[in-house]
Amino acid sequence: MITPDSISQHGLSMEEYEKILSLLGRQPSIEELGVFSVMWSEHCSYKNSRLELKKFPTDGPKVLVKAGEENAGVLDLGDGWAIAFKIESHNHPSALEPFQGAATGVGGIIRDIFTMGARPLFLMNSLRFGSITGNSQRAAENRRLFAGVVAGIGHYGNSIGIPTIGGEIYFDESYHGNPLVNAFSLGVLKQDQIARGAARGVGNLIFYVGAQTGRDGLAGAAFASRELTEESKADRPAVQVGDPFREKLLLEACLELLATGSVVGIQDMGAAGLTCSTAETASRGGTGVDIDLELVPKRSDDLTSYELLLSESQERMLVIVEEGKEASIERIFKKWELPYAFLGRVTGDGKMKVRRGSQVVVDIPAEALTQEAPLYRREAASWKPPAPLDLQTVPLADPLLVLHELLSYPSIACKRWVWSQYDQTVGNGTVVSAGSDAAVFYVREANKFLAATSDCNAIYCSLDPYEGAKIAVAEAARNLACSGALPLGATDNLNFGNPYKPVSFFQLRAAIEGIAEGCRAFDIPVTGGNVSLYNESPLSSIDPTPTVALVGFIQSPEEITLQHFREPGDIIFLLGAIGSELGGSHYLLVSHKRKEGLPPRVDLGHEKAIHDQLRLLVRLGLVRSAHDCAEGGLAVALAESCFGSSRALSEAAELLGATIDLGNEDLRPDVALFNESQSRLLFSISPHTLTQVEEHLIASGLPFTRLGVVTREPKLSIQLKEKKYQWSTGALYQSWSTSLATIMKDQE
Amino acid sequence: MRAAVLQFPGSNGDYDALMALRSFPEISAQLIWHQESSLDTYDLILLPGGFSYGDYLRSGAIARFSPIMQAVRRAAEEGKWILGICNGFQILCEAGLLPGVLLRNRHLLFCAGEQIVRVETSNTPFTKTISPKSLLRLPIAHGEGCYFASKETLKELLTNDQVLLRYATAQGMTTSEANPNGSLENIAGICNKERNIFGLMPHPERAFEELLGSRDGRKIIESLLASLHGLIQ
Amino acid sequence: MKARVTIMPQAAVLDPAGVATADALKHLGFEGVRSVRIGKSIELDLEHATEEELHQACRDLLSNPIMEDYHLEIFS
Amino acid sequence: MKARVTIMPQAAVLDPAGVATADALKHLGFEGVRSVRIGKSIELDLEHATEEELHQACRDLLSNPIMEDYHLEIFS
Ligand SMILES: Nc1ncnc2c1ncn2[C@@H]1O[C@H](COP(=O)(O)OP(=O)(O)O)[C@@H](O)[C@H]1O
Ligand SMILES: [Mg+2]
Repeated sequence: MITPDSISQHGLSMEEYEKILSLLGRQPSIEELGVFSVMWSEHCSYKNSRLELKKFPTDGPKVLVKAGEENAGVLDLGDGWAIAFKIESHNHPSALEPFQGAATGVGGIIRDIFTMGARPLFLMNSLRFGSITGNSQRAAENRRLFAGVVAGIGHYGNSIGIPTIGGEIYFDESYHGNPLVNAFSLGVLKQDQIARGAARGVGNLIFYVGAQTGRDGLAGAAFASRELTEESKADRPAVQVGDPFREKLLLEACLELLATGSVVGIQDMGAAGLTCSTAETASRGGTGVDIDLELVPKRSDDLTSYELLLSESQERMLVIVEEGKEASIERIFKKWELPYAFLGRVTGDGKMKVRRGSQVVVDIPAEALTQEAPLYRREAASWKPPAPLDLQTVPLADPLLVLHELLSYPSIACKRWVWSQYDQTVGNGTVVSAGSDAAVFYVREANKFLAATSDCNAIYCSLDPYEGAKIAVAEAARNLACSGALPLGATDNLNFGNPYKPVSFFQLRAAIEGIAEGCRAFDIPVTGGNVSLYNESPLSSIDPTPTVALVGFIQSPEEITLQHFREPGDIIFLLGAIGSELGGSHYLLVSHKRKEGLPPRVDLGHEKAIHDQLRLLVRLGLVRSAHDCAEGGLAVALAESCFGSSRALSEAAELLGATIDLGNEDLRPDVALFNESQSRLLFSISPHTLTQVEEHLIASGLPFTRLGVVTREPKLSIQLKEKKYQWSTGALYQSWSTSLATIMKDQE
Repeated sequence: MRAAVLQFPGSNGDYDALMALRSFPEISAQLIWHQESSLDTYDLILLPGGFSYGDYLRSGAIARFSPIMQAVRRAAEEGKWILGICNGFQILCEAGLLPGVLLRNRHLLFCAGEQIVRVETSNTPFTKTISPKSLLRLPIAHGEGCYFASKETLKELLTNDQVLLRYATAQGMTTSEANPNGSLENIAGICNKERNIFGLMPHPERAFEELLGSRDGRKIIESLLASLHGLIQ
Repeated sequence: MKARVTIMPQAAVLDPAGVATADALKHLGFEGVRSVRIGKSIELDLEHATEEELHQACRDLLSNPIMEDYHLEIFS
Repeated sequence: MKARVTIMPQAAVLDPAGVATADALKHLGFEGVRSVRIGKSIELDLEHATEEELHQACRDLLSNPIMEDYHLEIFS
């Protein structure tokens, strides 16, 4: 019996229930109610965000599959090759069980890529945790989550043999109790082999392949679309456990299946499992499906129809096979020792029909679940910009200490403790992995070089979501430029609080508009992404975190550029202005415990001109190193450039120094050294090309400063008017490189 | 030289190994599925890295029962060269073709990065053309790479000059800081008494071109090629 | 005092290691393998601890209560 | 038939997880932690198998005699 209680337990509103009644013309069964509830959840239907997502630019000459059409967008890579990439969140499962939550997040995004027919080539991840420093219970809890998430990501990627080559991690109190775990994957495929998630051809066969169904993550999609409360922790479903071994078999089997040409449609069973995959394939194919739950491979026989429909067991796929071709398909399932079953057929009546033996348990028009899902435009709070920072209220901290504090602050410190747990080199394509601005990967089969990065400064977004989101795109593009790459496309993960809170909805809308603006400025399409709402810690919503991952193209291996200074005597330039904006800066946060002010502004046209100028110099072979200025400003960027790429695990990094003169800038030293104004990057050149480089820079009309020179002596010295600040790069390196490992050693 | 790269369910270094071997014009290399039963036509049998059968019970424990392992055993007895990399090393130990075991890394974390290893002896076909004490830069990536053997076994290994590689610093010192996983005496790779089976934790197949950061992995294959010529002459 | 804690994955939770081992046993010729579950066995040797303290340790440290059940035996 | 196999690392073998757990217990306030050893507990549910066959499986597959000892209990 359907009661008001069961309706609200399913996260459906009364109006939504009315709509179900009118769509069906009768009362739904409990199974049908479950099906509607997950299909109309935020996670599957994007009911609170879809109208806003339409603002993204999604077209472009290179777009082969657009955002929203399939599991992941596909872009033309040239010469008949294409790439599929996407980012996806697993925030709530990771809050409950960090290791498995993160691991299954990685497993999910890998499936989204090979569902497109692409072989996944590499992974990245974007993570946020509460503060991990200190002896408090909270810090210990955040360390536990951090350690578990990193180990879980490593476990899945390392086992399946896909290298994890980049990402980003920030720590901030706003994520206490609600960490963010966003995983990215990119794969390569032949353009004529793009697989579709559609059930086409009446009479074709529907196969289930992969792990057996259990009670895992029951109604997880609905769960992810709610706030985490103490109660939700109590009524939680069985924790999903990832099985990378099974997924590896599934991956190889699916690519082999798709190569036969007998598969007309394929869809992973992710959120809302069997329900979502059948409803979506039918809806995309304009067809219906008729399946029998009795045939589903099960872990235990007492699973109810409701549970079978809504289970989120991992490592499962739905495959639609051309009638008559089943023998060749089954041979592949058997070779890879995968459980499989023939569940039913594609029908022409547009219905999602599910039987259990002879009994019909679900009979719903597929379009009712997808096309007819409710769409809302929530109320957005009105907004006024934060007050600009009053510098008078900021006491001048000693820059000599501040630089050490910033470099050892976990968000800025070296992330080796993390990436040494990730296999970065399996696959023989990793050219530059974690530790420089963007990761660079050689797609051997296509003979192309790609760069990838993900970025989001959530402090900026919390102070000004529109400007902050624009900056996320600008910064990602800047990282690509510093690696020698031209942006190709974007994928985004929108991590926000409860959309019913007007402030959260405003943030979501403004961030989408900011990303859209940013992507238009760089002339790149958004090829897909993910929305994660209801990210609430016990205290409040998380800082809005619209993570942007960009993929770029590098024309030739000679143009791959690293952030580290190369040779003593090389000349260092700053491209862009010296800047003066301290609002929302890490200096303010770390040294003054203040998260306030107006974050830096970005002029996207100017930003792009800066990138184009750098790329021009790179193309001419003039750039020896390039690094963007981000958190911690110029001083941090300079220090990091001195650190050299430390290669072997047992080998100290080669340290260089730099002698810098900022001239007669009339700025407070903290402002000059640590401001986070945008559109700035450092690069170094060989002295004999100086005139050539300067001619180019002058001709560009862009602001630039010749800052100084790289030195063999490992000292960073910065002259500002008559005052000189000097640090030992060895000591700076010590602060930066040992911080995370030291904090994590105190774990437990 | 004819080389077979074995593929177990869960192997993931198979294509890397194939690619590395095929970068030598004088090698013809092929993938061999674990269900096959013959390896008669090959000079070198390579067990690649990965996580065969999920490495679930113990790394390599389930793979050693694969049908192809009978053929590996026969090939070993015939004196053919067998090279086990990472998970391949673990399988060879589990199968008893190499002494000892690989335990979970001492610090309990997976560890990946570039590692320096010191070559300890030239007295094997795998290291014939590498002078002892020379250093190689090779990637590592493993969670269970801590080599362990009983006192007696270790003594035998040392007496018979069976330790081929040790983890070392850039100066060639085998210090504990240079040891990424806590392995006994910094051992990174060993051979059997007959010297035709070599197991190592680092990944030479990921270090075969400048683009990937190191070419040092080639030296092992070059050694084998030189040894092969020695055999034929 | 000596104690042993046996920690097993909860019935509803997937145990990939158990599944792989069950398959391996079948390959080895065992027929009718219905299930294999793999957990941990922890042997503790302590100077002193109350039973309640040990239960506490089982819940807080040794097992992961959202996925595992534990069983405590105290020997002396 | 149901059986349980308990597999423990041999005394001479490093058990870093056991050491780490012992340290964590000390942090939790347990005094006089003499040792913690962590092994596996495997529950088998089979249609039929002889005791000898099970011992065989323990030796060949479930444990590695170089580093582990096993203990087999058969329940029914
Ligand atoms: N923030 C976003 N920006 C652009 N596209 C999005 C975003 N969120 C979701 N999409 C697109 O909507 C489609 C459905 O996504 P999703 O429901 O997350 O798929 P899945 O269930 O496979 O994870 C995908 O094509 C995805 O890329
Ligand atoms: Mg999907």
